[in-house]
Amino acid sequence: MDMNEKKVEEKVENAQPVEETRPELPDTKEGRLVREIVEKAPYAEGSVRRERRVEFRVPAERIHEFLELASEKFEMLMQISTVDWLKEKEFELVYQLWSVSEGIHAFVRTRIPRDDAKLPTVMDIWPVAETYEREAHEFFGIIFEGNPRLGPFILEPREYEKHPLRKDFNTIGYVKVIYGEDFDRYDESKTNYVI
Amino acid sequence: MSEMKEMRNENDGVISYELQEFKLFEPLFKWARKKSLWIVAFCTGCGGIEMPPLATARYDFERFGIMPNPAPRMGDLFLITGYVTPKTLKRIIITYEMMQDPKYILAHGSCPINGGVYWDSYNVVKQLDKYIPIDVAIAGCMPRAEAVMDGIMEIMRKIEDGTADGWKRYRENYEYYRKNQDELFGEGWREKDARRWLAWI
Amino acid sequence: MTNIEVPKELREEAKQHDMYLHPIDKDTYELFFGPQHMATENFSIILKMDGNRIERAIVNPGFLHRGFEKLAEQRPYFTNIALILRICVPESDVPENIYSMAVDEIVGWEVPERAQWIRTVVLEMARMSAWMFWIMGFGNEIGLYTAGQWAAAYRERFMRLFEELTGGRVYHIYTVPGGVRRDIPGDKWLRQLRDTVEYLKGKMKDFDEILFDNYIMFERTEGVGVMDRKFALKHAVTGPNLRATGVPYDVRKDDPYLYYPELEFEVPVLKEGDSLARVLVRRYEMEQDLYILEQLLDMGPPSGPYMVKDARLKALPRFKPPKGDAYAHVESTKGDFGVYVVSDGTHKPYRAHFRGPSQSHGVTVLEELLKGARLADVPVILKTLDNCPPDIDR
Amino acid sequence: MKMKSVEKPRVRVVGEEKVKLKKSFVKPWMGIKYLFKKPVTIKIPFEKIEPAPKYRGFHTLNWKTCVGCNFCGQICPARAIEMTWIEVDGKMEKRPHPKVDYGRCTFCQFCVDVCPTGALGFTENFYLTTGGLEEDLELYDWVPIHPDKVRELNEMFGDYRFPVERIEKKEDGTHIYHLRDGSTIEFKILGYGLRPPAAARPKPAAKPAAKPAAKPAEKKEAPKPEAKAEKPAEKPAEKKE
Repeated sequence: MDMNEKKVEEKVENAQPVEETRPELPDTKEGRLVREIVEKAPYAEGSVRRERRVEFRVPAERIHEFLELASEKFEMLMQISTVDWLKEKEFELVYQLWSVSEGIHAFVRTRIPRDDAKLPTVMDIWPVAETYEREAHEFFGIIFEGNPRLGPFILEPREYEKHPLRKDFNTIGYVKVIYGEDFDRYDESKTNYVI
Repeated sequence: MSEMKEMRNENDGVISYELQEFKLFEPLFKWARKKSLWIVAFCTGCGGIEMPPLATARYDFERFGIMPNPAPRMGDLFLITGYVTPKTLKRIIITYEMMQDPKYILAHGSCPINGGVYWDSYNVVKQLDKYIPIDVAIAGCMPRAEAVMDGIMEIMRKIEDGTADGWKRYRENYEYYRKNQDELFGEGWREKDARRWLAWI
Repeated sequence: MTNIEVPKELREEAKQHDMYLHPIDKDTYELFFGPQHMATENFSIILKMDGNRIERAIVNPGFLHRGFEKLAEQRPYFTNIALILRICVPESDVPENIYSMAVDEIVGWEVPERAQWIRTVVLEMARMSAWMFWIMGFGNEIGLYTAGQWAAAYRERFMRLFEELTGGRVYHIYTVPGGVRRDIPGDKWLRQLRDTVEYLKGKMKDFDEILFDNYIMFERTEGVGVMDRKFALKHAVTGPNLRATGVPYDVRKDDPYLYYPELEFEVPVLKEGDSLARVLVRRYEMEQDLYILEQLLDMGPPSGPYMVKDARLKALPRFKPPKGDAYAHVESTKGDFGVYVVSDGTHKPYRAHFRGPSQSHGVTVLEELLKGARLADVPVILKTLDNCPPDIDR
Repeated sequence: MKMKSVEKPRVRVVGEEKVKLKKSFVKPWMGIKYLFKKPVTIKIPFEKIEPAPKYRGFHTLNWKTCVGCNFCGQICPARAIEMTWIEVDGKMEKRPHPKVDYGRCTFCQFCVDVCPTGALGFTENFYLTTGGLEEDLELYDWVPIHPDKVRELNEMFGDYRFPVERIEKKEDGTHIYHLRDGSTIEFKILGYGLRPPAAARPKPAAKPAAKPAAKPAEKKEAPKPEAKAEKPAEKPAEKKE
């Protein structure tokens, strides 16, 4: 995973000159939009991925502030994707925003520590975030402060406590415990598989 | 499995399902059961998508007197149309127990037999026949509509033979099934969970 | 077997537990809608009723949860195609396509023209068959069974075409990263497709007559489940439901993919935002899809390979894309269907997160729209939102 | 993804004037004309429709050309395939053959796509209906048989049923496939996995190289879940080819 860290650093290095010397951003609608938002929110790093895809990196403590600002341009919150970087002991949350007026998709990335996973809710900006946050809470155990409905949603209480989408959740071990060792009806050692 | 067989031997001849007075009419009853299979309209997985073509003009299983019916009390045939999650299985068991005897189960596809593509999923029941008895299983993922029709024909044939005895097995080996269900859901799940859905429990 | 006497203390406890209370002395009561109900398809809503009006609705999904995202992390890239398409059963090509598009973007593959053409045709056919499925469900919910019978029969034509093209009836497992798995079976198949499109174009008039012009349909849907533009945007409503509130957002127009930039079609928009508007928008899109298929057939499949040429594809189970992530989305009949794939350079995806349109339609939007609705409107609202529970559960 | 630039707006937004309809009492009655049309129903026990050519049905396997490389087992999303060591007429097959579990299989046929020698194939057969008892469900787990035999059976019966009617299992691992035409295929399953099974090891004199490695390898395989256990196992297969 250290490779990945390097990559992140590289990206940050790429992004920083972009921030300081503005002309680095391409003079397209994406570039103009990123520039406009980064001017208002200097704590965020913005970059253009490709046509119709932009990317922001925001520190976790200012995520609500940033999303409130971004919601003027990006009307819709499509999804909150959580990535569990186990080796870095961090959760990466990617807020997928879509701008209907501009036709641009934005990734707003933020990282929070794995053992103290807390974030402010964005329900007040986009009410639909309630569902996404309930889901992220259920599968990863992230606590969104201010969301009243966190709890078992899709899963039943037994699985809910395990937060099954975390990387340290051992699926096959759990399956053997719950559904019995003989879940292989024709049980043989099947260890030589990719899956 | 061995436990099951022992139990069956113990109970042999103890429970009788046919009323002795009407024994003469038993072939007539079998014919009537065969020709009026009502399906409990409870689609439990991907296979539910093959139900509409079966029920409508193209395959039209109403030709055989089969009809989807929302009320489990009037149902004869329970189609397990695909994988079953524990959350659904609770409802399936309650619905199955609400159905009147005789009742039959047709399991679709790979998933109820041995887990299917979800063999390592934490939320899919692997072998359904541990929890409720299956009368007929059909292969496929998903089974084609023709294969489902074939399964229904097989059930009809079995009803005529008297070999569609899943409901008898469920009665005779109730302890076995109940034990497995309790192992999966935890003791007292009926009292805890099912009372939410069913006022009279 | 279920004759269990409820002890008194349990009844007391149930009374404290206000969600599952069944008081008889009050006017309000609880109603469990689903999962054993034809309209909900494995999806349950707890309705707090006041007479015939719904005071509050609580959505209870999760009957179809299989943990796709966990399973996708445990399987190699190509193998995942056989798995993730089960997320959206009525149009199983959509998850295949978005996943393939995302992986293509991570790898940086230029998908051959022919494969792009085939993918576009497959997506449009999937849309058509999903429309037919929707007509069937919707017709049945409002009591117009004839339209449903027809639609289910017409859908079989597309099923047959899919079967010949892909080898599968419902689950096609056809689009893979880098292209498609099989070539078009020949000119006969194209002719059959054109025949089907022509045939359905003729049938659209009959559908209009029996369903969309029908007085009963208007009465059942007009003014039911109204949402406005602002509400729709805040709740991330997409697809026909959004277009029925006056926002002309269509992924095929605003974030074009595959062959769509070369195609000509119309995006219908209505302002009312009620169930009727949603139905009419869908009806118009159906016509447009037939028109798109016709255009694609007029263009004809471009020549060339149908799969990208790459040495890495020789060892298919161990195919490793570079590190990176990508988001891809397409317009499905239900709305904007997206996926976010993260690759960490190994042969399995690090994370694949799906965004089903029903995640917003089926939970917050449904709960809001059901407030104050009548009980008989529940199936209408469910079907006009085109809620698909597996999207929510995954 | 290649993105083509859009020169002129090909996509138009249309509003009420085109989309709106007028409600009507009379028009629904036009559906009556369908009373006089031919029904689309397929009357199944009497009529039948053929599955499309190359419909993804049950597998076939040419035992002669199968090299036991386990590519099929690796690509399988359901882990339905396991390599099986088989003894036919008292002679052990040189390489293991895949055994397919239809309680797992999703009929994606990725296994057929990756098969390097084309030994694994598929037919259009898709009917397999059994009872729900444990012994009935054993039919769902088989080593596929030769495509020619399946085709012969299809021609004989004219339907697309599973070629095997009953699988008889004996204590010593002998499996007898009772095919639909009454003929039988008899073989003995010695063991599973990529390494030759312990019981059969004295027998294959053709493979002295694998002999010493076999025993420790088998023990090692169990704890190691992934790549490491695989690589040594794959290589001999490639060398053989």
